[in-house]
Amino acid sequence: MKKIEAIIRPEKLNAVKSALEEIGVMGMTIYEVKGRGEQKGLEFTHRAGKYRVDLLPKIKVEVVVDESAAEMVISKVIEAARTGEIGDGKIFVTSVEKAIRIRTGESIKK
Amino acid sequence: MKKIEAIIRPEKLNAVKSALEEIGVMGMTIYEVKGRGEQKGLEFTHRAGKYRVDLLPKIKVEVVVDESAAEMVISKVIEAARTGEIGDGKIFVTSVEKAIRIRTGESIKK
Amino acid sequence: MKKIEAIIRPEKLNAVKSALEEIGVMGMTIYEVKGRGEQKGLEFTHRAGKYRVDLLPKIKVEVVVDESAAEMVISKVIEAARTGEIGDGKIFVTSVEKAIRIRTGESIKK
Amino acid sequence: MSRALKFSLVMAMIVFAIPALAMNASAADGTGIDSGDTAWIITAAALVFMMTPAVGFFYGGMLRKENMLSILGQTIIITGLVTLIWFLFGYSLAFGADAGGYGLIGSTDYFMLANVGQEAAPLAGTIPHLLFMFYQMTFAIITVSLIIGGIAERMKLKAIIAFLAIWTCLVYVPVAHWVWGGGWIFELGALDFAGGTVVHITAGVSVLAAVLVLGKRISVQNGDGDHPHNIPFVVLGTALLFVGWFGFNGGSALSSGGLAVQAIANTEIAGAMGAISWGLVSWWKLGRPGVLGLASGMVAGLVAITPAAGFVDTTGALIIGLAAGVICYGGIQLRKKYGYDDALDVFGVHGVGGTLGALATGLFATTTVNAAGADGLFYGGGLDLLMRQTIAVAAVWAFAFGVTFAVLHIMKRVTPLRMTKEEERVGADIVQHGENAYDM
Amino acid sequence: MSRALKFSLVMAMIVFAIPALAMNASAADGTGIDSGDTAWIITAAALVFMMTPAVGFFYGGMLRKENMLSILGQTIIITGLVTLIWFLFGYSLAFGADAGGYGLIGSTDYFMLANVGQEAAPLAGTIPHLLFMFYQMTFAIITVSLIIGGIAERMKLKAIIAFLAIWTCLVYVPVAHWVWGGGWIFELGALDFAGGTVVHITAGVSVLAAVLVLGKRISVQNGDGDHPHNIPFVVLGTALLFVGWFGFNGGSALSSGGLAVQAIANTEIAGAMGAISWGLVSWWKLGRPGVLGLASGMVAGLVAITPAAGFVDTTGALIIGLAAGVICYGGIQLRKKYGYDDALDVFGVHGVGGTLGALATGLFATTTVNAAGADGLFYGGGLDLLMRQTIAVAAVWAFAFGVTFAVLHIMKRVTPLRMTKEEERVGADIVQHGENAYDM
Amino acid sequence: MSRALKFSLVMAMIVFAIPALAMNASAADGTGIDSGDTAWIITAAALVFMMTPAVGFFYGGMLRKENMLSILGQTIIITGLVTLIWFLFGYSLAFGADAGGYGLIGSTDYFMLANVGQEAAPLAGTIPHLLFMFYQMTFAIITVSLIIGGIAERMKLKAIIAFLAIWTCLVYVPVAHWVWGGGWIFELGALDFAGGTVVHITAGVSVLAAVLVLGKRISVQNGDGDHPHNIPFVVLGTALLFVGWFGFNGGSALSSGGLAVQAIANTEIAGAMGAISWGLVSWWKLGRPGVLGLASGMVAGLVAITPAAGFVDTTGALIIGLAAGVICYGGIQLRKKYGYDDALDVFGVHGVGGTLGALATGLFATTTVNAAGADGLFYGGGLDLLMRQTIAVAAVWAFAFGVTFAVLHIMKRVTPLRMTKEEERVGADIVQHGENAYDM
Ligand SMILES: Nc1ncnc2c1ncn2[C@@H]1O[C@H](COP(=O)(O)OP(=O)(O)O)[C@@H](O)[C@H]1O
Ligand SMILES: Nc1ncnc2c1ncn2[C@@H]1O[C@H](COP(=O)(O)OP(=O)(O)O)[C@@H](O)[C@H]1O
Ligand SMILES: Nc1ncnc2c1ncn2[C@@H]1O[C@H](COP(=O)(O)OP(=O)(O)O)[C@@H](O)[C@H]1O
Repeated sequence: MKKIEAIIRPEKLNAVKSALEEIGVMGMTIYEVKGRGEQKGLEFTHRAGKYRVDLLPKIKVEVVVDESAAEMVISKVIEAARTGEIGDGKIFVTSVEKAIRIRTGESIKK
Repeated sequence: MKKIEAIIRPEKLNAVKSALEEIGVMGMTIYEVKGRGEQKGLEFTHRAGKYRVDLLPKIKVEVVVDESAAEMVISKVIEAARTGEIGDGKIFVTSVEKAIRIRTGESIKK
Repeated sequence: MKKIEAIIRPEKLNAVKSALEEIGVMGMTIYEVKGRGEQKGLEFTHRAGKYRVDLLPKIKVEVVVDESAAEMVISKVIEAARTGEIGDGKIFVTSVEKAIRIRTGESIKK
Repeated sequence: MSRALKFSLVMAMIVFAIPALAMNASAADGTGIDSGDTAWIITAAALVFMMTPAVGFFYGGMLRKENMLSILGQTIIITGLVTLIWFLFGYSLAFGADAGGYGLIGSTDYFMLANVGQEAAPLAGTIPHLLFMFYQMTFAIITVSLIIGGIAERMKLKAIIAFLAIWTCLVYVPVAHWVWGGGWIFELGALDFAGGTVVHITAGVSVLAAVLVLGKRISVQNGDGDHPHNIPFVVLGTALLFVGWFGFNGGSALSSGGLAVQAIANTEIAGAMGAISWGLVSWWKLGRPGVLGLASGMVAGLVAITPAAGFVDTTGALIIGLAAGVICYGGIQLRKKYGYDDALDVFGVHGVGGTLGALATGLFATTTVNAAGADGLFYGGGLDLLMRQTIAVAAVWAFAFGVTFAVLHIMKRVTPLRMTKEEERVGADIVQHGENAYDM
Repeated sequence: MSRALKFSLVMAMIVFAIPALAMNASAADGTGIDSGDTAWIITAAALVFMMTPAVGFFYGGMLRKENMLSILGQTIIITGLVTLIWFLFGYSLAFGADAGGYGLIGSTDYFMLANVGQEAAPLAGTIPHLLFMFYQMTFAIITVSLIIGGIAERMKLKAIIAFLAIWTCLVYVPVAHWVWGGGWIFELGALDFAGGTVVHITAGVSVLAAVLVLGKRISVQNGDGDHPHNIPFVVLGTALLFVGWFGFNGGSALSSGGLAVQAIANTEIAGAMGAISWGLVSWWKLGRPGVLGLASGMVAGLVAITPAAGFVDTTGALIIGLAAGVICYGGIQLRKKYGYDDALDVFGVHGVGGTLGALATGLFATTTVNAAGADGLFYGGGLDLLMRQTIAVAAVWAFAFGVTFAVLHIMKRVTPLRMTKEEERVGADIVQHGENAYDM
Repeated sequence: MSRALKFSLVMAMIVFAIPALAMNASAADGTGIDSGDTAWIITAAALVFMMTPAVGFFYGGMLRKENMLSILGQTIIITGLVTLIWFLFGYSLAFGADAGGYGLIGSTDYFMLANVGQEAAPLAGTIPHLLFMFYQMTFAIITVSLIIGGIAERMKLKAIIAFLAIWTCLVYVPVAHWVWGGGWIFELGALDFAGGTVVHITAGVSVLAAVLVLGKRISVQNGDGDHPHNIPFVVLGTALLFVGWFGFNGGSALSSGGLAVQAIANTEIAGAMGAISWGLVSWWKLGRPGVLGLASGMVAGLVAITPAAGFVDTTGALIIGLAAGVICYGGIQLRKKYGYDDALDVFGVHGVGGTLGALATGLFATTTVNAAGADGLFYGGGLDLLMRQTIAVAAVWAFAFGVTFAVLHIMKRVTPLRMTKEEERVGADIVQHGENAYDM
């Protein structure tokens, strides 16, 4: 199975969720993270001036799916999370050796 | 080494911690996440009605252990975290290429 | 590509960030986690006594880089995050199969 | 209603409502200012002033965290804006002697607070005029602040500011004159002790008009509206509102004594009963009493008692409070039924609750409690008072709705009212203020 | 104590405690109501009312976040519940003329607040009766609210509501009558200025009884009890409590003047000294003064000065405050030693602190401060007052403990008192209210 | 200024500022205590007391979360510390009769509050002496609390405590005596209604001196200083400060009546205008009005009106408020320009704003508002008052700066003032108190 980790803009979470629902992917885990990439932060206002925050709030959506579904998930996420501006985020794919459902104790195949 | 990521009910954290202590596993990292799976959310009360939250608070317990200990850890976690109801969570196992102790800079073999 | 996950002391984040900037590594994702390792927690004061918290706030810095840069990143992180005391943290290295930039949809090679 | 009747009403108010105190003061010195009355009304004004940030926490906690600061920031901006308007001409047009005798608007006598000083207030003879002005100003500020909860999470900041400035001038100031400043509703003899019509109906009904013009938030369009991010802040806001309401209703006696105390006891009882009945309804309907609901029930009870506080007895207050919890619970269902996007149910709670209270005054008012009031239907007064209350309610409803609807429609042609979709998703805090509420 | 003595005590109180004011008022008009006294007691009542949500934040911040709302929600429910009880019969049974002359319970004269209006209060001649009733009601509400901190994180909501309703009727109302309403402790001549016995001992000791019946929380059974989730909220609660306490102690003079001021100055001094001594003890014992400890020290000082506030001078207040910080610090050790699960140390702080204050009144009281009081052991009064204080304390301890213990034992047979283990782990917010405090 | 002039000033103050009230009271009874005046000043003192925790939230929210508790804890410690100092000798040295007639320090008459009781206060004849003492104590507490925002996030707790204790004795107490206690600035005839020099200049300028001695925080050295962790708490603090300021400025009339009301209306107007002008400047400069800026503007307006509140009319207040928003915005730029590390701009807001207000009093004061005041430059008074104001400002600047600088330099030789680098990185909450603010 594959673990797909997509780091996206927080305001895109709902769009990504809906996009995945469309293809029947319900299971997911969400992390509130902070990130920096090519988008080198954002300017915030202070009392009487600005300051730069280089770590911006991001959301990581983590979905573990069968290998066969991975490409589909990736393209759906890209479609939903893209604005075309710097800061859209990254997707990382890793391999999961085993997935187990705690409720039953059995391994998940699909 | 293996990385075992268990996504569990928040109220089960203490039980899981104790279960792992029993087999001598002290090292772990905890994430507060939100998740959705077969348990499709929960109903919350609002001022004068209900609303559904489909992403529920979960805890991810991450333990990196030697391959030999992995099975033991998994079965202990399942035992401690299971209620038998939908929403008990999942365990994902991945392979870790290298683990290093920052304090000493040396690789951990186990 | 490699994913380097460093679990460090929160107060060391700025130092690690600067150290990585020095070698041109800007991209990173930060998680606020809690952890326990050989450092078996800390004593906190309560109203009229102490209590032990065994899960301490930690920061996980996650950097995905080209294999060639991995060693450099690891040694930089160790250098910046080390105090020599128990609780300095761990680094875990895993393999990333694919990394994609959402903005463009293309795979990242370097 | 004849001039003569009006005159006697005013006299009655002066003679009965604050007799002991007036005597007390005049006995003591020549200015007529009473130190005890002044002490209480200063305190009351400070309490009402506190209600504006309180409403910020009450509202803000119910929104998602990306819009928390926009609400808090707006309460500060409103404090500045309304203070300026009130100083320049608002107070004068609301509480200056009626211009032309049509009962529609006040005079220019007090522009820039000219002639408003430390001497006794024309409408409250035992406290300084400046205090009466300030006390009324805190009402104007909180009323305008109530609105932002309904239209939350979608408007551009500049449009909000322009709208609220216009609204203060075209809705609040005239209605305050009509009801309290000697205008036509005052003459009519309709009763509004502390602002059922002036405050809660104007704000609640205007929100209804506003959201019809503005349309729904993107999140609500996607069926994803309610995400209270910090319910403890909602409870904090409720607590400060409740305490503030003692100043709001109790201070409306404009003196320290039996009438103020009656209003305060009624206020507490109605607020507490609103929580009970709302809690029971939601226990029955939802299986559990939510804390958000309990807090909303308190506010509903407080809203409903506002116009009645100084005219009904404690049993009346108990019944009004209990009714408010149930009826405002129902008021919120209206939104669900008709699908307008009143984000924090300003209409459902303040519009509906204010209307309930104004009409209930026609039922429960009794002259045993306040000789300057009247007897309602249940206290031997027949339908007379109820009719007057109904006319006042209908007029203020129509006026507030109409003006707000028209103003926003005209504004819409001149300038974009709403943020872009993208901005709405990101949230007003970053977009309008360049800040995140929390970095924790 | 003879009827005659009682009579002269009452007279002394009326004649000495508020003489100037009474004169002032009666000079001015016929009703006897003084605008300045009324202004202050209204304000004081509002401040005491604010203590209930304040205690919600003080307690809630010390719990884990999964139980925050349950505490805040309970403060709202208690406000509703006790208001209703007080309105219906509570006030009457506590402050109505003694029924039968046994000094045990009041009469039914004021049921549904009949005969409680804007005229002067029988027990406080310069303020309206309705204000006296309301002021006393805020005391009942806050006292009941104190209890929930001790029994937190385990009971079913329905059981909590039933228990607190019964407790209000069977413990608070009688003890209020005994001490303040003209009952037997009043007759005895024991002094309790603002509620050492009536408020703090009843609440604190009842918690002790309650947790013995209820047993420990699952988390504590697993050795994992203390997880304050939001200490800034604890400090916020402390701050609002402290300010509220000025109304609590200062308002207990039932007038505005020297006595109120004495009580307030003493209150501030004792609260501040409690923080210092608690801070020093924990610095010494733990190596650092925790902020939770500093806040608790303030509360301990405030609790201990409560019964003494209007009877001791500022030096007495200083000593009582310093002692409170040390002794209540010790009070908390009792829990650790004996292992009962008083979640937020209501017994350790309020039970112990209230007892300390009540006894210290027997040591430090002086008639130079309050002619209606008495002289304590250190001020030339001998053991007389100390004896009376001891009797009052012992009686209220026994009564509160016994009734609470019995009530909960009986309830236990009829209905389950505790949540299931699973529910306790999930937390009361979700289980009882269907809400999470934060979504951040 | 001659003794005679001084005498007539004092007499004028007594005769004009509180005439009606004095009459009222004296008409009524022999003690001179007025129940209305007492009611208001008790309330005012409670409000000022609340400003200390308020400043804790205002400051703490602007820091990173690892230092939140240290600020809140310090406000508690300061409350204890200053109460003790004030009780033992502080009040006596500040407000006791001038020792030796040099106008430098008060006498020892009131050591341990001897002779400070329920009788009328020497400096305020219609309220109890104990109330005057308590009211002044709340000023001392809040002034010392202002300082901790500037030196935040770096000092050792023991050093902070020692420094603040010394500062209270060597700076606050003398300056309070000079300006309000009958000392040389009082004699000079400089006006300071509620503490432009005594409170804001002493605190603001001392912070400037302190940070020069202490040096920058590690985080600022690394160019990483500003991380407000909880802006809603900043707004909460601002709201409570604003309400508290009504007590601060309004209570400084030391009576309930026209003058108190004038001060309060001016306070509201200036605070509101400060928010507007600061908001506009930052909109213009930064493209958006931040909520932190809006809140800071309010505080700037409040600071600036403080010395003028009881001497100027509402138009004067409006102008001073508008000016404060702009000038204090500029005050903060100073820090950026000169690079000293005044963490929360205590100098930029309080130092600069207090100076602005003190000088503006020389421009806008008018005897039509307060006969005991004087006429400023714009109200026909010529340069006379402005000169006196300038002398007072300059003297207090020099004194506060010099003493603070010297004290910290000496302390530095005796004991380490700063935490270690490592400790600073970890944050004061864990290091000094062993606590985390949040566990969420
Ligand atoms: N090399 C990396 N390792 C880990 N996380 C990264 C890396 N690069 C980017 N990220 C994460 O992705 C987010 C978006 O990346 P960014 O470079 O800003 O977007 P874009 O790809 O559109 O330029 C970052 O905030 C960070 O959380
Ligand atoms: N495919 C998945 N990818 C990532 N996380 C998942 C996935 N499925 C489930 N999870 C995580 O596991 C949690 C529990 O899953 P759920 O399906 O509700 O439990 P159960 O396996 O008992 O039915 C979810 O809330 C989510 O965080
Ligand atoms: N086996 C492990 N699996 C997952 N996380 C671990 C493991 N061991 C340590 N950690 C993480 O690393 C952090 C620091 O580890 P610790 O053992 O305290 O430091 P040190 O290596 O200096 O002794 C822990 O708080 C935890 O978050």
